[in-house]
Amino acid sequence: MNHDSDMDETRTQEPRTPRDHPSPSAPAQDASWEREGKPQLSKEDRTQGLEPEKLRRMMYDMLLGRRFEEKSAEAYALGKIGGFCHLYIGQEAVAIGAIHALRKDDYVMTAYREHVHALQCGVEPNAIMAELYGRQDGCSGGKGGSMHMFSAENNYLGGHGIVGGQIPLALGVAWKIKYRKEDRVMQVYMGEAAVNQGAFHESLNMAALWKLPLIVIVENNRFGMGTAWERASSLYDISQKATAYAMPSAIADGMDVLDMYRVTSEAVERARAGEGPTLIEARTYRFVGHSMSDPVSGVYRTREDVEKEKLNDPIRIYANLLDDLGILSQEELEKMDAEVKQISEKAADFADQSPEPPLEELYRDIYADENVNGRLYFDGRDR
Amino acid sequence: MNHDSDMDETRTQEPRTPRDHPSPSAPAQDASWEREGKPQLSKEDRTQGLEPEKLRRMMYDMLLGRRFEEKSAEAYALGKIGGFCHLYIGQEAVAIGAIHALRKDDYVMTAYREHVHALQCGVEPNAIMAELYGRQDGCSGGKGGSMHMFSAENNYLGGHGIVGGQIPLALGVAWKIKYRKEDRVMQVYMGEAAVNQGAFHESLNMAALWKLPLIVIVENNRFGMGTAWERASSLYDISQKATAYAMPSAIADGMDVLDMYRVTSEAVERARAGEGPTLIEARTYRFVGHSMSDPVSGVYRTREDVEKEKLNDPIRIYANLLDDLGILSQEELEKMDAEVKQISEKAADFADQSPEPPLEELYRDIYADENVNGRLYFDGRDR
Amino acid sequence: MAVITYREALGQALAEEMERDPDVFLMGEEVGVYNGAYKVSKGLLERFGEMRVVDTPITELGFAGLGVGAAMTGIRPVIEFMTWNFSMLAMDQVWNSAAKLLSMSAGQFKIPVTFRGPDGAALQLGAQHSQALEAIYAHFPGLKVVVPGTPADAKGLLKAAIRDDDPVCVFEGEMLYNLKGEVPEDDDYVIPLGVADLKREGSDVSIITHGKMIHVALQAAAKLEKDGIDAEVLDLRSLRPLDTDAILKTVAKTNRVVLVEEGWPFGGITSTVAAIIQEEAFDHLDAPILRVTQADVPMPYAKGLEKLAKPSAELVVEKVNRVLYR
Amino acid sequence: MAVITYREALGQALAEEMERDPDVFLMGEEVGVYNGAYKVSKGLLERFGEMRVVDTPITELGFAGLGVGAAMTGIRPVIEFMTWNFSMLAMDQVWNSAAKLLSMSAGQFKIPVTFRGPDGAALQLGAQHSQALEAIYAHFPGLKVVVPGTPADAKGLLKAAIRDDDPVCVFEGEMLYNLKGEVPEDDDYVIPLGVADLKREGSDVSIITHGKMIHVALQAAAKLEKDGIDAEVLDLRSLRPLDTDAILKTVAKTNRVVLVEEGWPFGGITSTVAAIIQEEAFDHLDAPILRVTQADVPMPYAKGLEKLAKPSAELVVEKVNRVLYR
Ligand SMILES: Cc1ncc(C[n+]2csc(CCOP(=O)(O)OP(=O)(O)O)c2C)c(N)n1
Ligand SMILES: Cc1ncc(C[n+]2csc(CCOP(=O)(O)OP(=O)(O)O)c2C)c(N)n1
Ligand SMILES: [Mg+2]
Ligand SMILES: [Mg+2]
Repeated sequence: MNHDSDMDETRTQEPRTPRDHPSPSAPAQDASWEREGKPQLSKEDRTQGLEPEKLRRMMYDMLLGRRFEEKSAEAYALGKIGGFCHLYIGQEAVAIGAIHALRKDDYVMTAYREHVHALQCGVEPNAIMAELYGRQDGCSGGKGGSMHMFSAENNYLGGHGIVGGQIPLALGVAWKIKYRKEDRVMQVYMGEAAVNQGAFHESLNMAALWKLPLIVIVENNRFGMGTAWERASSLYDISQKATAYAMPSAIADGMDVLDMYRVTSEAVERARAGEGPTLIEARTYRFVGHSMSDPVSGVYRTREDVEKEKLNDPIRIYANLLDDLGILSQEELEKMDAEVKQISEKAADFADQSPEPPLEELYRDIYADENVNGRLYFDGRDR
Repeated sequence: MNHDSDMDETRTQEPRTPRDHPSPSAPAQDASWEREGKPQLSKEDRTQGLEPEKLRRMMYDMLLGRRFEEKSAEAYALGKIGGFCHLYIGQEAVAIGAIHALRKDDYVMTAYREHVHALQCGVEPNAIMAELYGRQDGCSGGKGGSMHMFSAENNYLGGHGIVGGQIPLALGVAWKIKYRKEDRVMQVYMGEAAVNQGAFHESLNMAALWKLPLIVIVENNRFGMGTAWERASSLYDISQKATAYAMPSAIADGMDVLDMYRVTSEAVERARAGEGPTLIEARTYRFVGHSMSDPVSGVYRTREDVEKEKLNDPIRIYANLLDDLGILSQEELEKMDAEVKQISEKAADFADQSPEPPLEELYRDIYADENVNGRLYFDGRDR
Repeated sequence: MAVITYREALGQALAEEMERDPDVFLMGEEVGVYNGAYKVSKGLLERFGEMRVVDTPITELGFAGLGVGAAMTGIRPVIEFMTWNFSMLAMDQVWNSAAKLLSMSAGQFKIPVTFRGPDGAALQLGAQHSQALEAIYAHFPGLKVVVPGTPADAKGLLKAAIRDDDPVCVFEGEMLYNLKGEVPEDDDYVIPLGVADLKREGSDVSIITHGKMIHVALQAAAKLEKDGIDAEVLDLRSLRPLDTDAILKTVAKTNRVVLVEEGWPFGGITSTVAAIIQEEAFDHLDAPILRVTQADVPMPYAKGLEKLAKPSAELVVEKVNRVLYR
Repeated sequence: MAVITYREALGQALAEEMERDPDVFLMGEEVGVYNGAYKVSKGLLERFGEMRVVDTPITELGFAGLGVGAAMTGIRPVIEFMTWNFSMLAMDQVWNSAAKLLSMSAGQFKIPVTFRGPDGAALQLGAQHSQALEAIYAHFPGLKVVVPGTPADAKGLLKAAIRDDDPVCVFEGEMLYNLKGEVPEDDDYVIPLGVADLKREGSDVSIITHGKMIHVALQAAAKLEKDGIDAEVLDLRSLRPLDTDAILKTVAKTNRVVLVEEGWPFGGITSTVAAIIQEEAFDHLDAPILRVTQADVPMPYAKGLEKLAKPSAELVVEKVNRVLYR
């Protein structure tokens, strides 16, 4: 697949008509699936009239995400980072394109594959890396780790480890926006495997019923751990699941940051206009293992599969486009790359120097206030 | 609405195309909603070539259900029956038509509005009434009550009180049928409000994914307690929710026992042929309150609403048809009615005379066997 | 003070707090048009409108999570479970989200949500509808748990729960809704969480309990009085925080303890309180601490069996006699 | 006897029981193609095929219920929770269906389902992935609960669980999977549920525990030995049924007790065992029963905090010294 020469256009946003005979499993036979139905646009039109500055910024953000996570992987291998650690490498265009369609006061929430979402919301690379290291200067004070980053000041709402668990929470935030009559939207991300959870279904129904400003972005990277989507769902097309809730939906090319931007922008506009939620299926691919302990390829997909998908690297696709359009030259790109690499290095240094949380932290922030009228803890706090 | 003069035909069983602009709430403005799309059939064709004996049996079964429950309501008013008690009055055509499409070795499971399902599966009226009375001869030994009837010998699998809770259980039974390569099907019932539960979604996906012989019958009586369906779901047409699972579905007229029979028969055939599950939306109405403590009409529906719907009494509709076809005269019907009334009376007498479960029963059947290797109970069994 | 029912006291608490703070809203099944399955929210929809008294689809997991997410971003949901039995579907959101978000975010996100609803067995509702679940909620650090047993406590504790910045679970007694009692009319009548209440003073034995069971304990105390035994009845009211001072005080006074709870014994409230007392007041105990709980079985439907399965004043009396070695 | 890992012991138990009984099958997330998230089911898909080793969508509530329904009609599912943390989504099916169907049907439907998976904290997985949940399962009558701490126990108890006609929850130790030990090769090596095991004999104090914590207890015992203290370590192995005889025997022998568990203290296993001991062996106790549990907080991610939050041999030694009044 070669996106550079693609012409695209926004896909239908209204509920789509399912195929007459939906085939329960229609796995991609080759990498061209994300083009299916993606209209052809000229290179110029793909940029949607965005300022070169913004277009370059998207490049910068994707590169930073990539380099930052590569650095994290290194630190993980050195034992500096513990626990589970899920990288986003290959999927960067999804969150970066979609979050570029937001304003600073909009909210974002996601699952455990979250470093890039946090970065994109404005959380400092230093604070994210320190969190990965479990240090005091981490964005969750070292208490959350890779899966539970938070930043109230950036409206970044985490960081959730139970598959599908963030969806009802995000529904609640969207409810709050409506309740307080705020001009904001709530973006919630999940892997495609979360779509099978009851939480997804219950939440989408309520979001649509009450027309809440919720933008549901399914990052369909085709696998939930080692389970291919077609082995987990009787319907292949996730965007069509929106019909069950009379909710508008769209497929976005999750390897194309501009396509993500465009599709999400429409959803955001609808949400702001009080027209309710949208389900976006972002078709993407993870170039790395599920988590650090999972090999890149193995029993559930071959090395060749991954190599083939890597031809669609969202960063390369976008770099080529910007180069062709004369917005970002190869040289400028390399300079940018050096810059984000340095930021990542510095973040690791910062994290290394940040202290471990002091042991008194153990009983802090369990409750909002330490209730003096009785015992809140039952171990006598004997540590 | 007057069904007698209707001509009907089986509706599409393949996944239906949702409307272009699904309207989130399309409540029935009048009672004609269940006719929408119901093809016209001659009276003769409505009987699907069934033997007069079977046609009369359906009448008998509906009448028995009605009279039995009227008797139960009486007993409840006298304090003979305790707890929650949910009557099926108005909805009889649904379970009776659908269970007539089964063989004796097929399975049935439902929620808490279950007396008629149990009856129809062959559980003795005496045993059901004794269960309602909480007596030893009850079909659950008095331990289950109105919401938890069971009959292993009749493949009647209960009787479940958590809204939606029976759906995964039924999925498991359907799985067992496939696992053991049995020539059986599993029929599971639920109220329309259960459709919003995550359990529904998770189960339908697995049933479709694995092509299990599961027949999902949604008894859409338009209210979950006091909540009208259109206030609980963003999509009005339940049958269309099947598109999310690439599952065949149909709407059946839940006030027409023969329509229920026909639609269900097709689903049963498909299940037996190994073609997997079907979702059936049975459009019906409850003529009584949600449970014995809920008035028939009140804040959520008017007396006039109910009176209007009662014109569609499934028993009267069917009685007229059988009369017109010369299969069951008014006189024969009255004889039949006397008979089922007597059965209901006798069941009440039987229940009255059945002993309370002895107090030793308290610790019986908590575990399959009383494990001698340690304490299973933690109250010292000091009662 | 007005004499009102437990149900009305809860309704008052809701109305007053909604009046006081526009960020407080009530959400759950049938709370609006239907006025609440148990009529606790009667009249609130009319008074506060559809955004503040919200009927939900039957989706416990979904709307419990909604409450947590809304609380996370600053409003104060009161989430009603029609009964706590149905909360089993929502536990993931209560235990994995509500109880942990403050800690995981190192204090960035407070979760001022209240979960409430009737708890425990009513009459002949069968195994799935007759469970007292406060013990497994109190198991989880990050949550607070209160169990009012009287109309006044119902009002004061629910108001405190709504004003509290942590997730608080309020376990109401399904059988108490019609109970009448004096209730202060003060808009700021708030009972601080974590303060037990001596429902009866006595000197011979301490009966420690909570919720609906205080009435069983008081009945037992009345019976015992006829036998010349003077029982003290301590109502915990709040399980997390737990008023250990009050517990240790009554133990030091009577030296004999019977614990009573509506739920099951394994991992119940009584087992925790017994473990605490024997640890912290070992030398004050003149007899083993005995417990009365629900029979350790799923609740049967039949009237007689159900009665037998529930804790009774007779069982309490029997255990009291045993701790008095009579 | 072969020396194999805890993981292999579980795999053997599964394979042997599947070989023995065609009605036994394994279902859960990633159990097949991926060979199990923790590789417990390695090779089973290849050996037994797709109907007997079944990968599910991520739908804990759905497939747990599937297991119960299948068991209800006569086959014997083994349902794997990738970890017990995720079982919070499925509790309704385990507690309201599996635990109650036999009783509600007056014995008509046995539920021979096994739920299993890793439990408790591993290393730095954070609050949502680090919970020891056996206590809240053991709360519910109708369930059986076992917690193997060694490879041999893992095999023997899992086999017993699968053969049992009741729902049995098997809590495996995520940190134990690589632990090696001798395991009998006998196909019928089954450890009856409800039989505790003395992991170390001693005379000065009884440390009573289960699961992963037996290793902490044994470490503490080794340290204490250097101080001349001879600790007995009783491994409960099974929580429901609970081997009260073995508990009372060791208490009668040493008269001093420290209880250890991985989970939280409120409503935990240790609180129940403490309540039972003080009730049934009051006169045998020379000191209050002390407990060591996880710190009563959601598990923090940072390495040092996590370590501090977990029960440790040091804490056990400290409490032993206290019950010995040293
Ligand atoms: C409720 C629950 N079940 C299981 C898990 C274990 N688990 C973590 S990630 C994952 C796969 C999720 O896949 P997907 O939603 O597609 O997201 P991706 O990892 O591909 O981003 C699983 C099974 C979990 N965290 N929560
Ligand atoms: C999980 C759960 N939530 C709530 C309830 C209380 N409840 C019992 S029946 C009911 C309404 C169900 O309506 P529907 O599914 O349409 O069935 P119907 O009563 O109309 O037959 C509710 C809310 C319950 N039993 N279980
Ligand atoms: Mg995925
Ligand atoms: Mg209904």
